[in-house]
Amino acid sequence: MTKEELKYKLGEISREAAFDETGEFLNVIIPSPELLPLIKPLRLNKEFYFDYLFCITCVDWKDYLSMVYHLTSTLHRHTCVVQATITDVHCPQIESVSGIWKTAELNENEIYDLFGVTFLNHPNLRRLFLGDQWKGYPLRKDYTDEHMILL
Amino acid sequence: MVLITGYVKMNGTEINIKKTGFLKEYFGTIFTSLSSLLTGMKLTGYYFIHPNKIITEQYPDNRATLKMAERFRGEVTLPHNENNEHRCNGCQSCEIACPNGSIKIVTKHEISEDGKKKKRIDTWVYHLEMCTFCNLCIEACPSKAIVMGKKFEHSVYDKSQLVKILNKPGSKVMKEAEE
Amino acid sequence: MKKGKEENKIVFPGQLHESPEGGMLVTKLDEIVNWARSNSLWPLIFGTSCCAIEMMHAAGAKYDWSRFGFEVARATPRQADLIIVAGTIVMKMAPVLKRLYDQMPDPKYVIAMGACTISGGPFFYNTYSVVKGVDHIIPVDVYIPGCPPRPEALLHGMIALQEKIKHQPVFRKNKKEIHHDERRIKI
Amino acid sequence: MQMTRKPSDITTDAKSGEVLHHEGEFIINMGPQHPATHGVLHLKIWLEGETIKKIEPHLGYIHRGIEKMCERLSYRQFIFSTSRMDYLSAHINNQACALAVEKALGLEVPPRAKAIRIILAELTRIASHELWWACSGLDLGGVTPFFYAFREREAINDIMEETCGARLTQNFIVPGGVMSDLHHNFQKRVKRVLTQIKDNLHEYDEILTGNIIFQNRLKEVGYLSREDAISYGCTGPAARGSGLSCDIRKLYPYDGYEKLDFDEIIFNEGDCWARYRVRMAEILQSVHIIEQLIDSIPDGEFQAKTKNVIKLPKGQFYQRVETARGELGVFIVSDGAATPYRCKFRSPNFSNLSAIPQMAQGAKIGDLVAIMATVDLVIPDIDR
Repeated sequence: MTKEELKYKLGEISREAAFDETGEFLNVIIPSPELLPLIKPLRLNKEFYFDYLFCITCVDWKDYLSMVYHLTSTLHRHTCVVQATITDVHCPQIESVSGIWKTAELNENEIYDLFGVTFLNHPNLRRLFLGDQWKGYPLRKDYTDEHMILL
Repeated sequence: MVLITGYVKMNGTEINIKKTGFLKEYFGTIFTSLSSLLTGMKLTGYYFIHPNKIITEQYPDNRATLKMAERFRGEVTLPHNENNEHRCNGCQSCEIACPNGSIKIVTKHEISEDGKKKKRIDTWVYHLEMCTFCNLCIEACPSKAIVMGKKFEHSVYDKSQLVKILNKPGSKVMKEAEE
Repeated sequence: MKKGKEENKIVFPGQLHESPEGGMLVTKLDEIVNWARSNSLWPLIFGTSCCAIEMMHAAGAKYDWSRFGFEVARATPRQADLIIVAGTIVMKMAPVLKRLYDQMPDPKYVIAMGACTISGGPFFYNTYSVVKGVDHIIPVDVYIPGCPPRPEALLHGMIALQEKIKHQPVFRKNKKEIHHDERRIKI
Repeated sequence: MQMTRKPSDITTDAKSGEVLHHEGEFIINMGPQHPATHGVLHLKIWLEGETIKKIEPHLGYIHRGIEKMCERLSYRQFIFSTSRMDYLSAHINNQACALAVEKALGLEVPPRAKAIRIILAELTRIASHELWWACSGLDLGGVTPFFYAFREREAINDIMEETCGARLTQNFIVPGGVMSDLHHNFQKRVKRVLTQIKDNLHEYDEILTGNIIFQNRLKEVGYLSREDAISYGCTGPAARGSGLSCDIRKLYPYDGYEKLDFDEIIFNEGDCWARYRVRMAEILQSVHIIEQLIDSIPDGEFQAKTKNVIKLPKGQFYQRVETARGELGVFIVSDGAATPYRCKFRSPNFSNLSAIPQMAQGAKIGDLVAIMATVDLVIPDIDR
């Protein structure tokens, strides 16, 4: 499916979706509660069939966080990027997608560890890298640490 | 796809025993595994009786003949000529280019004969213990003052010996390298 | 033995008094023990990252560290007397390394291999989880800089460690170690 | 490995009341210092007798915060730090970063630089697979393969040293090309190494591949279906052994791979033996790729002209390459400054690791070593 077709079809599913076509892929920007209603048809619908989640990450934009999901289809070979905006920086929460793609389970643990985003309905949410004693979320922009010597 | 590596030949020895009986299968397995093991050991034996194929390098004994490659990155050096002059004019490009801060250049101001104030290096500190030999400082140097040395035997008993001052005492900058 | 006391003591004729390096027999015994120790260093493999690959190269066919008696690389601290720390040590790994070091039988030696181990190296600045040098956790005998060091450089460091072991006191009463820091390594 | 066995019937968590384990169940901690994990991986394994019930990976024993570090490094500098992630394919990691920067800048790389990059990348891939072969033999109890594979690795490392200046972490790639031109000996030595590899590959088969004991330890062990491979996001030889076509060099070609003739190796069995055969065949494909290029490296510049301080335009850029272990993605979020705003490395090993619990489900504890050997993990790449 080309970018335009994807954009048209996705606009039908989610009314609140905004689109950004400047980059290589089609970017779909949605608020965080809209994530599951949008992403479930993307996986299950035969015409989209985004079965391959190849990159999940989070970006800290200081006044909001955005979760970035890179999706592709092994059947149709089209790609799209879903960006879910989380406005609550102090207690960020979003639905887990680990029920849809199994790769999300460890990746969401990583994001919970480094950004502090809580994933609802995640089977085993734990701090993957740093351990439970660690204070703060290092990849946030406002993170400070006495061990971190800046060059 | 299978044809391109040589294991087609080996596939012939794969276990292919029909259910003919327990004993036959039992001893057949032992036989095939032993034979495939011996195939490997034959090769080891081949190298055992061909000592000219040994590639082992006699390291501490061959130090006189051991030459590093031309581009080998051993350590950052600041070459001086016979008049105790180097080419570094203290522009600090290498310090900015270094990704992990292993170069620190302390500069001072010197007044030359014609009364002008000029920036000169005071100490050229090189942290060998942090250097990753990424070559970015050498690429960044506009006056080609620093080069990669070939020495790689840097082992020390004390960490503080790894912090090096590269400019020799009393050294000056070369005339043609100024500014 | 304090030097000042010895000077004030009255020396009776016929009394044995120890030479500063220990007696003849003890010195020779020292040499034998140190010769045996230095030529059978069994390393504990502690490779966490890139330096471990160069360590494997040193064990491989071309460099072959078994020429020096290092080849019995062990994965358990109980059977090792040398730990080659090859790779970055992070905060989460530091207690594990300390524990492994404590489990090793005496005498034990430590080689810090590579920039990350010596000082944090490329991860000294701007990172939050890296230990800035393994000598914050365990005492280090030989430092081998490089990122990663060549296998020859590792061999050089290990020969330097052998050199150090050959000069350490075992039975000698004089426990003052020779200052290796001032000595240049020569092989 | 430490072994713990609880005498009581069912042990529950004091706080949540959750069942931790039953009687007859072992919990074994494999790692963080275990010779078969190739680094510092900690796997918590629930066992019933010898059968694996559940595996939980505990990571972070080499988490160095490279992503945070990259936020303060310039685009020229941040390339070097990625060689420390997957150090066995350091050159390909550098290539990914440089390609991401070039894609954002719209920079055209000279054809000579492209050819040099591909040759070095394929040499890296061969060297990486050699090391994998050596270590998988070592893990499964054979020490001899180690010495044979390191012979060829040394030959490749010597080429790397002569041209790039370093053996393992080369840092030879800069945005817009490569750091310096090829060494005059390069072509001669590469050809010699290629013939050496082709001549010696039969030795590999004689020692390890043809060994029935080794084959039996890999066959029908660690099955991963194609659907699971997709769902777990597996890439590289681990996924191609399950019949998933995922070679980035074929699907999204970069640096001129589209002009080259090579096959994507796919096996459908999905077991350890399939993954083993994928890698062995990939060595020959890499040899084939280098053979096509080595005599026809185009003349010209080896580096495109770039500004001293590289600033990327605002936006998000994703570049993927095929490393020796699978798809490496470099995701750069730029706000127009000289340093990345956020830098994410999608590492192949992280996804491949997440599939290990699935592969090892119901297998014996001894088979876990075979599974980990054929998935070929590099732990610093997982933790970054």
